[in-house]
Order: sequence, then structure tokens, then C-alpha cells
Amino acid sequence: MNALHLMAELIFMPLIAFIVGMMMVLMMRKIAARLQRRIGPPFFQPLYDIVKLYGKDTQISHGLIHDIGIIMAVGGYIGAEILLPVPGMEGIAAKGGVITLSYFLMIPSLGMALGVGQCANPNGSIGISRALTAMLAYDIPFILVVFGAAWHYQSTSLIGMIEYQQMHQWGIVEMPLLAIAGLFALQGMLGKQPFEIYIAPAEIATGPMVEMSGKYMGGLFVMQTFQLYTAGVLYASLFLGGGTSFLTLLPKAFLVVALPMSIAFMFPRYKTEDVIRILWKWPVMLALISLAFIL
Amino acid sequence: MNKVPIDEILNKVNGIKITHKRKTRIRVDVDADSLPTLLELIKGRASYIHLSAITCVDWIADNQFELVYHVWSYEEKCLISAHTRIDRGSESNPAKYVSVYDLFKPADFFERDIFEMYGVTFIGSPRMEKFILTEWNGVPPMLKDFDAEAYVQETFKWTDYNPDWLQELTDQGGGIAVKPEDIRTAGNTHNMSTHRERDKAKAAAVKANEKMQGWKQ
Amino acid sequence: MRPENYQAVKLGQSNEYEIFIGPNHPGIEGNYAFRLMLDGDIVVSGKADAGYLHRGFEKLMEGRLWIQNLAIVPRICVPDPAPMEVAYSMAVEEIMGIEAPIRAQWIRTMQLELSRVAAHLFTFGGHAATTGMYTPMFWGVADRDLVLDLFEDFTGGRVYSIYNIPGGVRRELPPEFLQKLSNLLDYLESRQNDYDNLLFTNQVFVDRAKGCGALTQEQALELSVTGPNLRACGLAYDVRRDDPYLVYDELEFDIPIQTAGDAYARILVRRDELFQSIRILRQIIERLPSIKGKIRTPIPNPLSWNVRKGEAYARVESSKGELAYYVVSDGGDKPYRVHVRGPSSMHAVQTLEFLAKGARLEDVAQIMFSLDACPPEVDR
Amino acid sequence: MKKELKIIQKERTNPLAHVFDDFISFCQSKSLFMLHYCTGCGAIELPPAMTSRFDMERLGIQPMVTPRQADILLITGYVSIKTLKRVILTYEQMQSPKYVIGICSCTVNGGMYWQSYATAKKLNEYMPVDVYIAGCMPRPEAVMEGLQRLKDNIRNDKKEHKGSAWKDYFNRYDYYLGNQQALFGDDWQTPTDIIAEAKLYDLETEETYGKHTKLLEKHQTPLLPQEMRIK
Repeated sequence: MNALHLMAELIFMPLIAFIVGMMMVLMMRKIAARLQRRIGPPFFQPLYDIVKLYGKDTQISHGLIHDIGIIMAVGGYIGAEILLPVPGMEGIAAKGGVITLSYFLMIPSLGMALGVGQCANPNGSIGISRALTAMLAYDIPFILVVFGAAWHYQSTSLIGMIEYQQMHQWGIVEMPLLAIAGLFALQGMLGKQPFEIYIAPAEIATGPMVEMSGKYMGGLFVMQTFQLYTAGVLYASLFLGGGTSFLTLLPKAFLVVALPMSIAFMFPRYKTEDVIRILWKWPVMLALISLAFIL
Repeated sequence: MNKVPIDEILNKVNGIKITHKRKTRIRVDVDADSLPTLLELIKGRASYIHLSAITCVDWIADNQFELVYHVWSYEEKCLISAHTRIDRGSESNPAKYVSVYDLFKPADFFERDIFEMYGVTFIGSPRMEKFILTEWNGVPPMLKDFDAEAYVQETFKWTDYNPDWLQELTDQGGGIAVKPEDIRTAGNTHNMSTHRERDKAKAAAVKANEKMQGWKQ
Repeated sequence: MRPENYQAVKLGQSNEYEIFIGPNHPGIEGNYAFRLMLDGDIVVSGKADAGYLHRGFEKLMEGRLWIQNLAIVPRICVPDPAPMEVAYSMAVEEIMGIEAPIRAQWIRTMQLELSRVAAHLFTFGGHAATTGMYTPMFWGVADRDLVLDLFEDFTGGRVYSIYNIPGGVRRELPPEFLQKLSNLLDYLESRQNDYDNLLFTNQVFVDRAKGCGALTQEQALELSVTGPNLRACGLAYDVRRDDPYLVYDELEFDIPIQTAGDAYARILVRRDELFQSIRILRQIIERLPSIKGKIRTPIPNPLSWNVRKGEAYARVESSKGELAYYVVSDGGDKPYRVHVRGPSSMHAVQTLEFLAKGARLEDVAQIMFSLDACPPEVDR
Repeated sequence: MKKELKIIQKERTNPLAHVFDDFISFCQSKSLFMLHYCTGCGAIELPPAMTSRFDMERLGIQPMVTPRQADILLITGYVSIKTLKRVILTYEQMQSPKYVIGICSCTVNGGMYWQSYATAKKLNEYMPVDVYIAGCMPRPEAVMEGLQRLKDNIRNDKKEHKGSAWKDYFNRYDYYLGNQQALFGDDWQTPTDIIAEAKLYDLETEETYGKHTKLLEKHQTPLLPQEMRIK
């Protein structure tokens, strides 16, 4: 019974993530459209895009590593989803904890790097080297934030953190500086302006995606839905007290994702070195000050 | 700096003909040999530093190319158009002239353009190579003896468009007076070899069209 | 499968590699290509590759009647077509020795300034998009569309108006047009604050644009840079004031200049110019109703119209810079030679190559868009 | 992709197969990525169609930057010979199903540049065209209308076979290659191997081969995997 229950959770957790993630993509595109004074895409547009991309008749594969790279990218996020507890479903979150989760979140970028490397397109190579640099930039504040939160809650398990917040106060009230640093890291993690350097269409023709077609591109679209969902739910669990039901969790997650999106469409992108400078300066400083308080 | 009238400077060049067209335009005719001297003079002595354009005109009847250098002075607010004529050359012995790149940097673009379009080689120009017409293998296309229309007729095919609604109109006595096909074939008829005859045929077609449409000036 | 659009270059002992920007690339304006040799992120050398838009205009014009050519001249610069027709008409008028009636000249001036407004609105968005900010593009293009509506109203054409003919303009303004124009100008002025906040004072954008593609005044003069790009280097030179045509000598306007010569200075000059154009248009709205008279000097039947022998060099300040037409007539019914001097032919080839050298890959697209290069002017 | 590989079309026994097919073609018609390539002056009417005023995204159409990701190739206006080579290359890089829309009269018949030595006249000689939008230049409304027509065609593809012009390029490759060779010279070749692709995806017919493909084989220089060497 228990094993069956776990199996069901392992299937449903990524599925929920996918559906919610698609709605987040829709929200992102709607926010962009509203800021740009237009209507924006219809409700099912993210689904149409993904089905269309998977329904392409021909694909170009650049070799085995190219295929594996995409599987790693999507698989890394699926792994992250089952480590991310949602109301009613815990998956293997109790066994993994937030440290494992942050390792899982690095797999997609590495997978993409492998896949893009095989394409041999210089735009892709430049893009992925920028993406890895950006990862280095946002991971430092991200790890600091995770460390700070774990120290504060005296637990590395997300379930424990959520329970703590349900009993006491939300993390954002108790450690606001760390929460702000987390938002910075989130902006970098989602790869939105001003930290959008690695997809830069005007310079390197969307960088890592340049050689992706059909199912590969579909894989990246799926990855994007997971990415938004993970970012939203993780931040909500760390600082906004998670949720006892989806009705309380999802609004928080959507709010968390909407914030960087609204900022993104008002700014140009920084250059690579500026990305590192900004991300290593402000969020790291905030996180360290906050850590000083917590410790 | 006391200002020297521009005419005084220009008159230092041998065999120069100066025409004042209006306040901001001066036309100057010089020999091919003394044109670089002239440009150097007006650049160095009279602040004509802005090369606006270099134009080549193919006077095929005289077997000559006319090169026109338009140079503007920001201070005197006047444009000098220096005209000169060079020999048109032949296929085996293409026309040559001396580059003014060392005086005016932008000459690089214009000279390369003339090289492609007219086949005039400028000695001393840094990049005498194809630029716009890299995929073109024929004669320089701007030459007057290159017949673009004949080339087009030989190379390309056309779509005929005869929709049903147009057929209905034609049946009622309306429709297009002169079809595009007819104009094209008028241009393509081999017994009308000269431009003039072909133009005449086309003009007739256009006139007929005009009559039908009742188009007035 | 092979990576098809990429040909590796073997360069022996070197770190350099080649990258193509264009012709199919979002970082290129129009159909144009730019080949870069890169060492890491730094451009070692760049080579412009034009000709993708070559139609042989100058040859086409030699084969068509004087009046027929009016239909094809605007196509030489698509974002800013009005100066093309005006320059061509002015050149033909000069050869003919006729002059457009004064009312036609005012209407032409209005058309030129409206076109400049539209072109600049288009440029802001393009420039911002190269730095990753897309919202100004959406706003700018939508606002430009309102200008195009006015074009449609008084010329009949949305983009290509073909409104000028040698000797004047084709038709009278529609009733209440000036009121509509005035409303549009009010609207554009009300948007100024939004654009300033979003783009011109946006700190990230300023950081990106400042110091990017800087040109000193000497270099600019040496490379024959004209228009807003020259004014951004500190030289207040404008064909409208220094070689006046139409009725510009009766109008009051400033020539905005900046001294830095970089991408930020260039876009600021364009911003200021946009508002100067609005100022000019306001004066035109005020003066135009009092100027009565014909709008066309009669010309012979255009289908059998022989323009007398002669030549003329007509210069106009387009939104990109100094635009000139050199027209030669041998007395026939067709031009003997028409040479188009597009301002971008100077900016997009030599200046771009010069500025790209030593720039960062991130900045190349921005340099190109900040020069406001229009590739069809290069290719013709 | 090795040439021995072949996708074997199995007998479709799933009773829901046509439901899936319909769903996919429905999604294909609802989501179109168009390639961001301005080939000519008609491209000036695309920004208005894409941006705030007409907003193509509400029809599910959005621009994409590389041919790999794109579904629609918009040929906006005249194509000069130099561009045409790149357009064909781009078209071959796109993944099927792919659609070509010829915007402006110039793509139909040369338009006002019919005398020009530098522009190609009939686009559908060189690649299969799904929809032509005539006009010089067509207004954004016309562009949207044309795209709407394309969407209808894709949706009704099963019944009327209107939306699968792209198959024609594989089926009658010899014809298209012949026209390309006539214009670009006998040694014309693209880096994409259309014949191998036609074989792989089971799209070859008798007309795929002919004297032009023979000529191609004669001139074709083998394309080896590219090497990137740094130092």
C-alpha cells in the first residue's frame, strides 16, 4: 500500500508541476503582453506549443549526447519536483531535503551544456558558457539563502521548514533580508532580464536553444514549465510558509513568479561580468548580513 | 584665418571650367589628370572635407565615363561637384582611374561600388573586390550596353494569372486592356532589337491602357 | 546531422573564430550580414556583407519614365520613405527649372517631418531590443502606427505614399486633417514621460549604451558620418539648416547635439529630434491654413515628358542623415542616370566596421542599431 | 543521422490514432512560430502586425530567431539572387511540417522589379509556397488574414491536403533543384541532404530523383563533420 501510494505520488507530483507550470508560463506571457499594451496569447497556448513541438514530423539530432542532454535537463527537474513537497504529497522530500534539491537544480544546466556542446554551433557554445557563468553567479547567493534558511529553521528538510513556519511566523517576516536576497537569486535562476545574458537573441540568436528543434525544443519548453513551478513553490516553501492546501500554496507560488516577470520586461540585460558583479555583491551581502543575525 | 575666395583656389588648377549654379552649388569641369590636385586643393585650402558621393555616368555615345565628385564644406556651406571624363575602356582593357582614398576615406565605398557596377578599376583603392554583387558573374550591370530586360527574359519565367472573375469581366467586354504578358513579349520580340523600337511598342501598350482607363494627367 | 549553417574556419595557430551575424539574425537590421572574427568576446575584425537587398534600382530607373520612377524611389529606404520622393522630385524640378508652389512646399515639409517622427519611433524600439528590452519596441511601433494612419489619411498610402511629383504634391489635404495631426502630436507629447522612464533614463540601459561605439568628431568627419550620428559627436550640422530646402529657413527649430558620440548620445539626439519635429509640425499646423494657392505647377503629359538636358544634386536631411540624389538627364523621357547617396551607405559599412573593431560581441548589434543603418540604402 | 536509419511506418492499430492526429494538427494550427527573417521591404509591416496594435500572439503566432525552431518562413517581398540562396538554405534547415508564405506581389511575379536583373521572380519555382499574400505591400490586416488562411489549411489538411505543401519539396525535389541549378549554376549545393531526409522519412517518390539530382551527385563535395580547432 505504502509503495503504491509513493508510486502514485511520484507520478502526480511532476504532473501537477507540469500543469501549474504551464499556467505560470501563460501568466508570464500575459504579464509581458499587458506591459506591452496588447492582449497576449489564448489560455491553452503553452499546451498548444508543447504538443506542436512534440508533433513535428522531422527532427534534427546532433548525436547521442545531444539527446541525453535534453533528457538530463528535463529529468533533473522531474527529480526536483518529487523532492519538493506540496500539500498532501510528500514524495521523497523527507529523505532528500533541501540540499539534495539544490543539487538537482544544477543538473538541468549541466545537461543543457552537454547537449548544446554537441551541436557545435558557436552561438550555442557561447550561450552555454554564459549560462554556466550565470549559474555560478546566482548559485552563490542561492546556496547562502538555503543555508541561512536551514540554519534558522534548524532543519534541512522542506517539510520541517514548512511545519516550523506554520507554527511560528513566515520566514519572510523573521528574516526579510534573506528573503530579498532569495528574490535576487530567483531572478537570476529564471534567467530573466536583467540577468538574461545567456539567451540574448540579438547577440547569439537565443544561445543554447539555437540548434534545438522539434522534440528537443519541446523538451526545453517542458523544462521551462518545471523551472517556473520549482522556483515559485520552493520560494513559497522557504519564506512564505508553504501551504496547507493548494488553495493557499498556489497563489503564493504565482505571486512569487509574477514578481520577477514584471521586473523583467522593463529592463535590458546586463553583460556577463555585470551579472556576476551584481549577483555577488547585493544578494550575497544581504544574505551575509542576514546570516550574521541568524547565527 | 583670412578667407580666400573659392574661385581663386579653383583657378589654380589648369584647364578648369567653373559654373556657379546657385548659392550652394558649384560645378567644376577638369581634366582627368588634374582632378586629384583639385580635390587636394579644396580639401587642404578651403575646408571641403566631406565627400558626399562619387558618381559614375556612362556616356556610351562618347565612349567615356564621367566621374563626378561631390564635396561639401561644412564651413562655407557649399557643394562642389567636380566633373571629369575618362576613357571608357574595353572588355580586354578596362577603364582605370586613380583612387582618392588617401584624401577621403569614404571613397572606399563609392569606388568599390563603381568598380562593381561599371568595371572601373581605381588604382590605390584598398578593397577592389566584389561587395554587393558577389553572386553575379556577368558584365558590370550598370553599363549602358548591358540590357537588363533581355537578361531577365532569358533567365526567368513568369506566372500567368487568369482568374475566373477576370474572365467574366473580359467576357462582358471589360478587363485588362493590355496584359502584362503582352508588354513583356513586346519587349522580347527579336525583330525589334533596338531599345527605341521596344520602348515604342511598350509606350503604345501603355497608351492603349491609358485610353481604356480614362486616366488623365 | 551536420551543423549546417556553420563552416568552421581553420586558422592555424590562433584563438580566433568566425561568427556570422545575419542575414538571418535578430541582431541585424533588415537583410544584411556582418562577419565577425572574434577572440573570446572581443571582435578582432568585422566585415560587412551587403547586397541581399540589391534590386539594381539605378538600372531600373534608367529604364522607366520620369513619372514611373516615383513609384520605386520610396522603396530605397523602407522605414523612412518620404525623403526619397522629395529628394527625387527636387532634383527633377531643379533640372526642369520649375519650382513647387509654396503651399506644396509646406505640405512636403510636413510630410518629411511626420516621416521623421515615424522613423525615430521605430528606431527607439530597435535599439532597445538589441539590449534585451522589448517593451519600447512594442510601444514605439504601436505609436508609429498612429503616424502611419495619418499618412494613409492624406496620401492614401500607409508606408509608401508616392505623394510627391515633380512640381508639387498629388492632392490637397483632407478636411480636418490638421486637427487630427494636432491631436496626434498631443498624444505623442503625453507619451514622452513614459518613454523617458522606461528607456532613456533606465539605469541598466544607460549603463549598456554609454561608451558603446564611441566616435570622436574627427573620426566621424573622416568617415563622412552625417545626420544624428554626427550631431551626437558634437557638430551641429543639419542639411535642413545649412543647405536649406523647402521652407525650413522659415521654420524655427533647434539642432540637438550631444558630445559623447556613443550609442547613448545617438539615441538621445534622436529623442530630442523627435520633439523638435513635433515643434516644427506645430508651426506648420499654425501657418498652413493661411497659405493658399495651388499645390502643383503644371507639367506636360507625364507619359511623353522629356526633361531637358542637365543635372542636379538634391540633398535632403532624412532621419538617418544626409540623403542625396544625383540625377542626369540627356533630354529624353527617361533619366539618363540616377545616383542615390543613402546616408546608411556610409554608416553601415565603413563606420560599422571601424566601430566593431575591438568592441564586445554583446555590443555589436547595439552599435549597428544605434547608427540607425538602413541596409537597402547600401544595396539599392 | 545515418543513411541506414529508417523510420518504419507501422500499421496504425490504435483506434484513437486519428483522434491524436487531429489533436496534433489542431495544435499545429494554433501554434505557429515564424522565422524572424526580413527578406525585403514587406518586412516593415510585420512589426505592426506583431506588436501592440494588431498583436499576432493572440492568434498563437510568435517570432522565433533560428530556422530550427520555426514553422513558418515569411518571404517578405522580393528576393534577390543572393538572398534566395540563403532563403533556400534556411528553408531546408527548418523542420517539417514547415510552411512558406510569400508576402508582397514581388514574390508572385517579380512585382515592380520585373525588369531587375538581381531579383528572382517566381518564388514557388524554388520552394513550395503555401499562401501568397499579394499587395505592395499588404497591410497588417492582410498579413493576419493570410496567416488565418494558413491556419485553416493546416486544420483541414487531412481533408483537402492544402497544408502539406512542404511534402512537395521532398516529393518533387528534382524539379525544385532544377530551377535552383538554372539560376545558381550547376555546382549549386546546400549543406542539407534532402534526398537522405526524404528516404529517412519515407517521403521519396519517383520525381524526387532525376537528371538534376544526378548532376548534384556529380558536383557534390562530401560534407564532413566540422571540426572546431582552438590552438
